[in-house]
Amino acid sequence: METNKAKRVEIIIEAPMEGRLTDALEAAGVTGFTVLPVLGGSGRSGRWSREGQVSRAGGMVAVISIVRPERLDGLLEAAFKVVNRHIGVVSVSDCEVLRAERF
Amino acid sequence: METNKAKRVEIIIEAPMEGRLTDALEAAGVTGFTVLPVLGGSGRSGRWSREGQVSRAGGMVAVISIVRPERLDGLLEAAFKVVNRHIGVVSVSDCEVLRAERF
Amino acid sequence: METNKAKRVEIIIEAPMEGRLTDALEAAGVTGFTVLPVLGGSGRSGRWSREGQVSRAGGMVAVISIVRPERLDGLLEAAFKVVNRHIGVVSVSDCEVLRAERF
Amino acid sequence: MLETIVTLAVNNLLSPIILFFVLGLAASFLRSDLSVPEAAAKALSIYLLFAIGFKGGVAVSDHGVDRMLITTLLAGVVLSFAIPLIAFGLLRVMTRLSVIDAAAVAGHYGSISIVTFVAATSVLQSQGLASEGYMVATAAAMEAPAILSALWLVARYGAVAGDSTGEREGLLREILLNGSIVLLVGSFVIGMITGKNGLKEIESFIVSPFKGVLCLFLLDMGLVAGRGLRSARDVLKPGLVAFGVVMPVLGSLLGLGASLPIGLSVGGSVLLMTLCASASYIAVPAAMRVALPEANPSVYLTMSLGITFPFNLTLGVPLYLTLASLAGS
Amino acid sequence: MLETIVTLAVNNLLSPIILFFVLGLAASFLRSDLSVPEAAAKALSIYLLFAIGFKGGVAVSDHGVDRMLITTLLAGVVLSFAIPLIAFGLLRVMTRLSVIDAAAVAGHYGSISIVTFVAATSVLQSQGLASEGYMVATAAAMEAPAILSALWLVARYGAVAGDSTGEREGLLREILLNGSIVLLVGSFVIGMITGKNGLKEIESFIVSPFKGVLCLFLLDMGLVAGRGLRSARDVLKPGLVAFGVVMPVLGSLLGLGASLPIGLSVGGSVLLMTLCASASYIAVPAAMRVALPEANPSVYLTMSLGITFPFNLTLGVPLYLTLASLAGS
Amino acid sequence: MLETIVTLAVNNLLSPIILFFVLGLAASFLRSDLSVPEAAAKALSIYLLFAIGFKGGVAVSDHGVDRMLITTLLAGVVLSFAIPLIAFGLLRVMTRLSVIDAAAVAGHYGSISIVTFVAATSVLQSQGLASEGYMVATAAAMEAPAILSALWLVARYGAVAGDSTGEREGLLREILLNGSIVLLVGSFVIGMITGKNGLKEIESFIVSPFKGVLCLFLLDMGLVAGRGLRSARDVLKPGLVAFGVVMPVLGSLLGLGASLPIGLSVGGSVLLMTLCASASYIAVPAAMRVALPEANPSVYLTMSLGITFPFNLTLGVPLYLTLASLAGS
Ligand SMILES: Nc1ncnc2c1ncn2[C@@H]1O[C@H](COP(=O)(O)O)[C@@H](O)[C@H]1O
Ligand SMILES: Nc1ncnc2c1ncn2[C@@H]1O[C@H](COP(=O)(O)O)[C@@H](O)[C@H]1O
Ligand SMILES: Nc1ncnc2c1ncn2[C@@H]1O[C@H](COP(=O)(O)O)[C@@H](O)[C@H]1O
Ligand code: NA
Ligand code: NA
Ligand code: NA
Repeated sequence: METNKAKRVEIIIEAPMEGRLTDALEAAGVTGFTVLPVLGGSGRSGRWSREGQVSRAGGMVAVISIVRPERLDGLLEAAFKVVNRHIGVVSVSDCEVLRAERF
Repeated sequence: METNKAKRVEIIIEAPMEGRLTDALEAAGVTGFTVLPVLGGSGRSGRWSREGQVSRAGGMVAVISIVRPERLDGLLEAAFKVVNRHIGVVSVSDCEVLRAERF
Repeated sequence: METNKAKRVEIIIEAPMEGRLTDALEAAGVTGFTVLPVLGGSGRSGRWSREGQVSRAGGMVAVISIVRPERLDGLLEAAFKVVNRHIGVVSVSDCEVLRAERF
Repeated sequence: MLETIVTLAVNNLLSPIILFFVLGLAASFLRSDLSVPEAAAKALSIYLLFAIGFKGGVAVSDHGVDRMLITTLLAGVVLSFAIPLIAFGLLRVMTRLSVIDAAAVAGHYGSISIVTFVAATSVLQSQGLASEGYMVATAAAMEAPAILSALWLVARYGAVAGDSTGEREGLLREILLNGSIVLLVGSFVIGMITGKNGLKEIESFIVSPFKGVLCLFLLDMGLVAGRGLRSARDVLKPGLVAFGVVMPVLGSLLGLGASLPIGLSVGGSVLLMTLCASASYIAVPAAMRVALPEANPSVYLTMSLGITFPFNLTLGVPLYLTLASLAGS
Repeated sequence: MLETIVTLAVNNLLSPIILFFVLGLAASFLRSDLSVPEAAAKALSIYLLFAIGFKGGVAVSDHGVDRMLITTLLAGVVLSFAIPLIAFGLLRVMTRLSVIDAAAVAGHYGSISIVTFVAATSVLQSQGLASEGYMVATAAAMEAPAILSALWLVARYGAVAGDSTGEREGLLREILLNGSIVLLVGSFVIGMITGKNGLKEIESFIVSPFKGVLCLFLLDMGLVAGRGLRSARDVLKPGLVAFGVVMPVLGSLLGLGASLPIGLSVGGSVLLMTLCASASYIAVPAAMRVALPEANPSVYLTMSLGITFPFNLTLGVPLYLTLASLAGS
Repeated sequence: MLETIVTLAVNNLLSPIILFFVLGLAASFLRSDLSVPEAAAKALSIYLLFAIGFKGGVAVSDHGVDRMLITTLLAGVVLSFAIPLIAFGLLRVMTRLSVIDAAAVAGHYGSISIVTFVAATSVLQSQGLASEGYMVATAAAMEAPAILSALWLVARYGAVAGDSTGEREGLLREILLNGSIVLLVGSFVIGMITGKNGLKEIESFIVSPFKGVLCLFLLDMGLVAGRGLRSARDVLKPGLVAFGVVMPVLGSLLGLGASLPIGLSVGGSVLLMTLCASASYIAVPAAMRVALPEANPSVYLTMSLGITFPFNLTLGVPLYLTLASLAGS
């Protein structure tokens, strides 16, 4: 199958910041992303779990965006501005996509 | 640790198509995959969120399958047939796996 | 944006083993990981789905950990010991991270 | 008569059920982060289907199965098949939707919205009007046929029929065995089997808290509808909005036309009218994603959940009640 | 006597509880997409444990703690330890399961299914039979010992004991502090402390809607059991199926044998018999995944949820009731 | 007087509500895997907000809006603005928290905990004490102002104000339209509109099962609080713990001081005191993550949920009740 090179960006960020992140992505011209729920995790600020939580404060989400390589920098800059002062992890990996015209 | 090369395929697809996709994967000899829930996202058809939804129509799922490189093409063809007319994103990245005999 | 090389490890493991795995990771000095819920999947032991399940026995979770390359081996060894006798998939891919000082 | 409608409509508008729907709408328009978790919303809908199915079945076991039941079911099936054809014609005239989008929307209007049905039941109750228990079964019977009509319309009007046979294979089974139909029919049958004794055992679960649960469910529907309306503003051309109000009234008249010869009670007529007037937002959208993926979901979801559902909930049901009362007297 | 069983069984089969279980089974056999979200299913099970624990505790606070309570608890613990040994022997004779699989299955039958217990309670209620409140505590006491027997069996029969000590370390605590045991025992103790006054405060939450919630829970169990049976067809060799029916009856007889010298009421005897007859599907499977990962989960889950649970629910409990009545009179 | 407090406190400690909180705490200290799914916990909190908002609104519609209502609301707003300033000063004296951490914690204490409020209501009920229905509205009015005070404190004391304007833009709207405020106020208004008739329709959903639901919710809060305490042990310096007990008492006195001139009933005073004494754990933490991300969440969450919440629940409310009774007589 014909595939094309792209970048897969995965941003794990605090739930209360989700809206700001996705707004920033859209403002940077990134219209494609998917939000996955996160159950819990651990980092420098210790372990946490979403079980039984009512507040959004304690939770995180994972935002995945697949973009053409040339769009990566714009995306990362937008993401960085939001994540900067906040808890969060941004990683990028290479991937190949089907139906590249969609990205 | 000894690891072996493999391919990680990630397919984000509408929830009502999940069964068709996984059936197609199995028909193509891919027996290993994992389905992750998706909270929301954005694409050419706009933003959506699963919150409060009762219908499966509005939701998506992420199907991850790790396969030996030689199985990739079969997998992608099977996936493409299902995804073809539908909303969905298919991406492939290289990975290394432990316990390669399982794939 | 400045990014640094890192490894992204994805471990899909039975829910009852989650605590043992994350304890082992922490014991091996890996303090950063994120746990994602899993809806269902298929493997050598057949298809399964979390819908309607009350017991944790039937479910799995995905644990994602991003580490500096030099920490990978320690992580994999720790993970292997836990996963060894159990159902589960361990895959590693290359990635680039922002804010590398965090890893 | 106008007075009655107005009084009814005002009373209806001030019922907790409607007000919670409005609260949900308002919250989403104001972009509040109020939301009901998906699992909770699904649990609420399971509760509603379980409760109304069971109560319907008990009512039938009480009054016995007769010819009217069969006739009403058949009428429902025929209406569900027929309404999409009318809706399709109207859409092609009133809007610029493509054949595929028009067929998809039409399919929604032939099928039914169970919450609208439940809301109508509770209006009837507050008016002290009884209705036939088997109207629940009619609701179930009307869910699926409209989908077939929509697919037929697409095939008939020569739009992309590019569906691989493999895909279509499982579709019919999927439609008929849709979770909400199975739960509704299953609970109905169990209600029929266990009758009043069964009801007594679970009454305090499915009868007394029912309206409160409905309020929460409508809060959620308001949130979802508002979110849909906000993100689909561009879709809402005037012709479409007009259709979203005209079609339910037209549908209700067809329902009334069917209920009179059958001899349904006024309450029963109102329910059949409401079924015809309402548009699906659970079963049909899911089927359309599989069968007509090219159809734009934001069109049909917005029409069904954002326009027609609120219309029926607020003005439609009181109107149908007035019409049925006039026709019945 | 046969007549009584038959009448009882038929009445039982036509109760809403059983019918909703059958609906769930049927829906999953027909491959309907009906499903209960995981979070909702867990919430239902939390409700059930909370309610029966609390009510049991109130009953004990009402009647006071006596020597019979202690004896019954002890009997339960002994039975939970012993039944797996018998089950293991039977499995080695009746089936071709490996040592590990046989031990894992045996562990399930020594432990208990709380829903079966609840269903039995509701059969007792409909027969107007009282039972000892502390039977709930007995249920809790019987959850864990069987797991230890299963592990002992594996060690004894020389199967892979490859478990690293690190892993086993936390296991015992994990088993004893399993969420369902803690909630059941905790609610029981709270019920004992607050007594009738406490019950009055939350009665309309845990008493009146109980049966309705149970119906929904059994619907879900039917769905899950059906899904399991469908995907584990190959596993179901005749010997295993036979074991799934023989073992509960055998267990119930052991339970009856223990209840007579203790002097339990007929209702209490039925409950102890049901506990012995039922097989775990929450606590033990999770423990087995950790402790005996080599055991095939589809074997023990299918046996417990797909064969023995429906058997107990439909025929088993009426049978145990008949036996206990005969023995008691 | 001491006797009264003690009796009250003991009775309170033995109520099912508290005991379930303790069960949750115990389960998490013992590292049981007992847990309530996130979706279920959110559904419970939606139910509680819906029920108390609605009942408050009905109470107001019953007694009419008067000047006291306005005064009380204003007093609440002023207290919510003022308390963080006091709390901040105290924290700087009693602890070594940084300016940012101290401001964040202070913001939590100015705002309110709705569950503490509900628990106080149920203590009042058991004492047969009435209270003003609009206290619910006061609760809602007190949620947000404290957050602004916290942000002002940070700006005033020159800590990193590095927030980009873009981020701050939406913050105020987000705070005021926070889901729990919208649901509480919305249900309150709907209760006011529909009044007693509305209540009658949904009474058996929001009144009778209320306390049982509250038990489950407190079980969950115990689990979450215990988990937080376990993982934040290092954070809990003696000064902080002392603050977590001193501050609520101080707050309650401020509340009492306000309630006397307004002329609130004893019940109303207790509720205002409880609002002042309690610390937010839903709205404020979420706002702080956005507005003051540098503040350490485990400090403010542990203080609010792990120290002050249990204190208020067990000893605080009985104390405030005693104080209000003394002041009122
Ligand atoms: N190295 C990592 N790999 C994966 N997830 C991480 C990592 N570091 C942090 N996280 C996630 O980000 C959250 C906050 O991290 P921290 O700011 O380090 O406390 C954690 O609870 C994890 O969910
Ligand atoms: N570039 C992308 N990266 C990640 N997810 C995407 C991307 N594009 C689309 N999606 C997901 O696929 C869904 C449908 O996309 P679309 O067909 O473009 O509307 C979106 O709502 C996202 O959840
Ligand atoms: N190749 C694979 N790719 C992705 N997930 C897998 C794969 N193999 C197994 N899994 C996951 O691991 C679970 C257990 O696998 P198994 O031990 O093969 O039955 C499956 O149900 C899947 O959720
Ligand atoms: Na219709
Ligand atoms: Na047993
Ligand atoms: Na306060």
